[in-house]
Amino acid sequence: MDFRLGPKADEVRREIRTWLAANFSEEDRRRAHEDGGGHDWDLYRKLAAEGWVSAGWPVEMGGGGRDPYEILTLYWELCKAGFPWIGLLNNGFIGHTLMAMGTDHHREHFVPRIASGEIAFALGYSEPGSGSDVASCRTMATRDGDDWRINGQKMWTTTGHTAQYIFMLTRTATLDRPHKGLTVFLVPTDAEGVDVQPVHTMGGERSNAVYLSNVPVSDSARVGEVDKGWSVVRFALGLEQAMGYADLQERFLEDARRWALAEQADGGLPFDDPRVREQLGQTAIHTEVARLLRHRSTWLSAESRPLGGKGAMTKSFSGSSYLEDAQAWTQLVGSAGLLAEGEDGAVAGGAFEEAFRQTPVNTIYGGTVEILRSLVAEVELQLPKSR
Amino acid sequence: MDFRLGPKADEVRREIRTWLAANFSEEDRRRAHEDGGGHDWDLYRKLAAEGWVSAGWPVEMGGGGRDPYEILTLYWELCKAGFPWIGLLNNGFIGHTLMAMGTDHHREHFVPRIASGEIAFALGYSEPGSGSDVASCRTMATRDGDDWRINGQKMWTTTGHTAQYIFMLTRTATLDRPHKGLTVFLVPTDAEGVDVQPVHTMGGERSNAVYLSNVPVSDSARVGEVDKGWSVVRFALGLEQAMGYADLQERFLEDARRWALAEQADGGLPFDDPRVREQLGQTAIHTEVARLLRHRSTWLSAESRPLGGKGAMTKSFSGSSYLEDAQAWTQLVGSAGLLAEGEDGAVAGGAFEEAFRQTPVNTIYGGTVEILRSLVAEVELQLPKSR
Amino acid sequence: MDLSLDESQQILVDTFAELLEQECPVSLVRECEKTGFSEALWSQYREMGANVMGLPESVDGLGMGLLELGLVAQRSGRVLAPVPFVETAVAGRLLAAIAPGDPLVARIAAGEAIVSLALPRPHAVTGTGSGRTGRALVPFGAVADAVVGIDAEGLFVAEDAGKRRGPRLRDAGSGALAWWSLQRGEGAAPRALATGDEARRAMARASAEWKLLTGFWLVGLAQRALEIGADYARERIQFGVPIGGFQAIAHPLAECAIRVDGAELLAQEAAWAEAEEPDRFEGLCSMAFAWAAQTALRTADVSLHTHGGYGFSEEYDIQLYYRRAAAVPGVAGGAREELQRVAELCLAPERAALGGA
Amino acid sequence: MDLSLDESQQILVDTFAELLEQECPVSLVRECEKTGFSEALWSQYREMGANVMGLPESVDGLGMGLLELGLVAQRSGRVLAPVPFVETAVAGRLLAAIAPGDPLVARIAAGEAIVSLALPRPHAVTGTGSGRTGRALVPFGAVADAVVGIDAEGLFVAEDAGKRRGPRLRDAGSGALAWWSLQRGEGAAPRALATGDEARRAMARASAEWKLLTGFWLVGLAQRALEIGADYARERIQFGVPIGGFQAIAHPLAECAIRVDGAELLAQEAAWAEAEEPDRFEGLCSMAFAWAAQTALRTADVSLHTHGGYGFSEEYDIQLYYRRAAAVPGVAGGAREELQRVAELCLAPERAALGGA
Repeated sequence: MDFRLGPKADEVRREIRTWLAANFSEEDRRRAHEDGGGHDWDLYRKLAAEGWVSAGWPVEMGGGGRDPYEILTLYWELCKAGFPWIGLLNNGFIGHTLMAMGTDHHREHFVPRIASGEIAFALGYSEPGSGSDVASCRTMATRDGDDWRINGQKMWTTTGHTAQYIFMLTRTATLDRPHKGLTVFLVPTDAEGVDVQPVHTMGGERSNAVYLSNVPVSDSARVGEVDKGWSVVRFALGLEQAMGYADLQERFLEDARRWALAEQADGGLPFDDPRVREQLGQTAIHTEVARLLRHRSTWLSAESRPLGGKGAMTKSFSGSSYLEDAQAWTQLVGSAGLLAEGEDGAVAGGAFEEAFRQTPVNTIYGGTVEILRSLVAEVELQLPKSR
Repeated sequence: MDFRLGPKADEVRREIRTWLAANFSEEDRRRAHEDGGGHDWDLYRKLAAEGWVSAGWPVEMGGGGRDPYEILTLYWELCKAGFPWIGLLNNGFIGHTLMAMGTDHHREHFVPRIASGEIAFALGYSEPGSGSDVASCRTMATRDGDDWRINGQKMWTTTGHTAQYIFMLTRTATLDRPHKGLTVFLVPTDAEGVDVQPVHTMGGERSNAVYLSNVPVSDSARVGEVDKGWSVVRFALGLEQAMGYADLQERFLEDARRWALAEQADGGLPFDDPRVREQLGQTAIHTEVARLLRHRSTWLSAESRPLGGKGAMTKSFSGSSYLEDAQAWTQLVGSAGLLAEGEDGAVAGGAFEEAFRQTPVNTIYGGTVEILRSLVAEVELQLPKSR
Repeated sequence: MDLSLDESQQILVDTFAELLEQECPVSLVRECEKTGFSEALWSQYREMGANVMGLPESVDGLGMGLLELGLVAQRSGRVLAPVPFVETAVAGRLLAAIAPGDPLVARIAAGEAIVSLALPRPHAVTGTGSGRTGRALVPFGAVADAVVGIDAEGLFVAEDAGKRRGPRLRDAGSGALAWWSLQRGEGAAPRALATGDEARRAMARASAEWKLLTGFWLVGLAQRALEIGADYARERIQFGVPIGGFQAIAHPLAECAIRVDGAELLAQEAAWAEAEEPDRFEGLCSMAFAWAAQTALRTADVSLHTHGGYGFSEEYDIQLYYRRAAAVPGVAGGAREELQRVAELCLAPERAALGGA
Repeated sequence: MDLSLDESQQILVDTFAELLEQECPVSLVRECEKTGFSEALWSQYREMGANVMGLPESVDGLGMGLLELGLVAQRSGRVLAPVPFVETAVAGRLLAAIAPGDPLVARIAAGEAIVSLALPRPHAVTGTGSGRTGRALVPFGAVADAVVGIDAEGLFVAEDAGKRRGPRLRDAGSGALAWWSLQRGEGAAPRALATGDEARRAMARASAEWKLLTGFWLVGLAQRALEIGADYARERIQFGVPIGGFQAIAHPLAECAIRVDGAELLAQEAAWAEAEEPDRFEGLCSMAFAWAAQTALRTADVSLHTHGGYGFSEEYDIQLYYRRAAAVPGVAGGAREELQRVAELCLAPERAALGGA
């Protein structure tokens, strides 16, 4: 066995850390944090100029041909550093999907422009009435000559206000068989009838609701066959799975550790309290397990082995253990631990307070833990579909 | 508001403690503990001679007319003392049920003999294929002239080997509507074709499986109408609910406290470790909440107010919090805490070890926590029937 | 045994329920997110006599008991009312008991002063208690005119808010939290109230009362959070059915319903014990506070999670409850720190240093 | 990165799987409930060379690495094999490294001696470590011929089992647990092996290896407990459907499946780190042990609960797993005590006293 990501990944870690040190200042970090939109065009284009946006795509498609361990490391370091990387992540998913399932037009017209940092995509799966039950999508795409008109509403379209396109699931046939009759389009955000409204969250992120009123979309913007959109979305969702938040957990652990080993006002170390040590030990284990599960997903993907329920395992474990830790720390550290970053007396740079507000969503988006546990039960334990 | 059980209950507590001190020796306790059968005829008959068996029945039925707080106190003290009280408990349920739903024959032939300590009843609801789904009962009662023949198998018939009768749920019509076609009989354990086999448990209890092969039962032993047995069983189960294990939790807390405040081999007190204090604090709260929920059930019953889902709440909370505490202590105290009572070096009289083995069943029998939570969700939160 | 409220208690509850439905819509709570305090609502509370409810009749108060005060706190918690009802009640009772002639008593009675407390030893780990560093995190400290504290010299009340009071702090959502400097050498000298055992006993008592009333407040929070979650679970359709029909949604909500009932009973028992089982009073207050804090966080978390992504959105109300469920009890050190007090007060009172709670 | 076993490792696993299917049916485990040890099975293990697997080739051992030893321990844990494989492997490696000429090394190699360890500082709360009271709870102590221990004077091995060995103790089910008296003044004098830092380093190392291999053992236990539960959930019908179709049954099992996978990866990583990331080795062993202990208990509990009342019945196998899931790790102080070591070794190694683990 070999638990190393390997020398190429180590090299990426060095490169990206060097790049971040030179191009991503503490002020940039704070601005990204306050903005919460997850994407910054200036920073993003600098990253694209270095080839990082398309780093994981095949060389023959103009990508960097980096292996999955290198991409894991790229994402890990950007995320830990607080870089606004959601746009990068989405564009990675969409680029892969267009290369695998798109038309020549998509590959020629969109893929190079993603790689160069010219354009970005947001994801448009969720709707007000369609969350866990993605296939219950009600946003309608109807024929308009050779082209289409879209009407409906999308929800949780993060980066929708900065991206030029939304990778959007729509319904093109009736609802009686939910997984049939879905079609995916690349919808321009500057098209007539598109209205992007901010949705602010408890965790400080800014997402969007997107209202679609008779939006004209060309048939060339269609991805995959008409009424066969479910397989396109499954492919893109599969890429999104299997990651989890081990990078954020690692940063949280480092913050908690630093605080626990620093002298307090009364001269004591929090680390000397066995409850603090117990919680640190538990957090360290959760972080290591989340990291290992993510590495395993990456390894399976690098080896082209079937992922089974193991992507769902990664996200389910990471999301729920991070939330559990954040709440346990919150209940242990009291008021000072709940002061926000920058407030007089805040401990650990506000890490406990921020994790408390941010972690609940990790058990929700990209598939709730309930959906993921049902999947694990069915795929890994061969239990019946659980209701 | 008044949180006291009242002077009559206080008097019962004094009486029963005095009685236990005189009649229930440490050797009796140990014998009952090793036997695990939950019933001891000698001790039981002494209790009956003092009128305790029928203490909670109405005076006009020959009972003691004690109020629910007095009966709660009686049970509480017997249980905490380690008295083998399952027979008493069952007979209380069955006596009430026969008085409410039985025939004159039952009231004349059985009730006084229960009160005098002459006979005892075991409960026969569960079957190998019928646990949470009580109504899926498959033990058949078929007509034999005016009387009946019973064939099938019962499971978890605790005290079935010492009781003269089993209060037994049978099927008298086809299975297509599970809650219809059930009938209850009082089946003598010495009848031809009854075979009682021991079932030993991890917790040290001895229960029974009962095999019924063409067992003749008189129609006069039928309780309630033919095919209307479900309501009879619901009545008896309702009496069983709403108790929980707060008495056992209180004893466990006292054992843990005594250990934590006693000097160890190295001269230290476990209490000086904040983890021990945290766990003691949590156990104390769980115990108090379990006690309050049980007192509330008792108060509702004393006031003839509707119980709603509050009986289910009592048992669900008590069973799951007691198990949670037992496992948390087990993980904290290490090996010495897992030595059984009487072993060299055992701590807290083996209380941690015993609770570890005994508590899982409290989340199962008399209604699993899953069944109870579904009930609470439906009745108290008006949620749909949960699948 | 009687677990029902009497008629006057029920009237009190109904009165406040009605007031708060009118005067404390969730929009008010949102408006006050940046200050944690509504002067307008507090003025409504004062009109209802809320500031004098806890004061004895001898100083023109209404002389209500802790159960009555708790019922008002519970209704306040349901709607997250941004007012220092609990602090004023507890500080008022403390002052009236130990220094009935202190000018602050009259000012509280007249509705002219907000008085809060610097809780002693709120946290062993992060050391934010007044005794350690000369300053303390004070609930509603950002709007308080005076703060009662304790140090090695004894119990005192510090005014001179202009010098001592820090700005309102941003945290997960506890209200108008602020640091108060309680150094004796700074600003106007604090007024001594008591010394030695008398001081420690008075502060232990006040601390227990604050925890009890805050426990009631958190029970109210949890009850409302549960309703919000159950309502959503009945209405939200996924996979063609209300999500409340899925055990993964229904069972956690049911478990919360059980714990919330337990938390309410425990707070009521503690309030009742003041007069009826005084030896258990402080221990029960500690239990009631710790359990209410655990239950409020768990319930708000389960309810938030029931909402899926919407729970996370600022537009939905449940996130207001979730944040306060952790932040409000944090002021006294949080749920886990309180378990230490439970163990000491309930299981080894001889080891619990007098006044240390 | 390569997370697969190589061919020889797979053969080792298959070989032991086959042996144990034949030689360690659950009926054997039941027969040994009163002794915690099967001489017959241990003799089969010896025939497979299990007693020399961990010894270096220089002393006629097979020189296998910790991963290989872990794989055997994992298969053993699956079937709850009542044999001192882990103890013998760890004690043998310790002795061969520090005192290769000690006669016990040859006796282990010849299959003539069972050697176990008195783990240092197994519990801060209940004080059962050898350093404190002159006696220690020793895993498989009831059948051990010798025990390696450490005290203020250094590392030693105590034989004279007739005088030092207590009777097999009844506990929740850890095996042949017994007290060993390790007073130097009693019986034949223990043989000194090392002193000072060398002694502490050797014992810390052995302790880490014991935890790692026991972690593998518990991973095996958890994997089998999960299978038993999932099998039951697929087969058991209530309300007309398999109970595995209820989320309240399926989701906890799924959550266990995830944790068990994590526990296996963590144990494998720790074994791999011995050679490849030696600075992280002891910390990872501690993590692997703590997480395996937590996971084994949770999984056995969920599986037992899945069985309803039958899980509780002695006739069903799952209760055998449940009891050992707590008892086996208890010997080293239990899961929560180990979290202290994790914090020290992984996050503040400079504060972890050398050899204190």
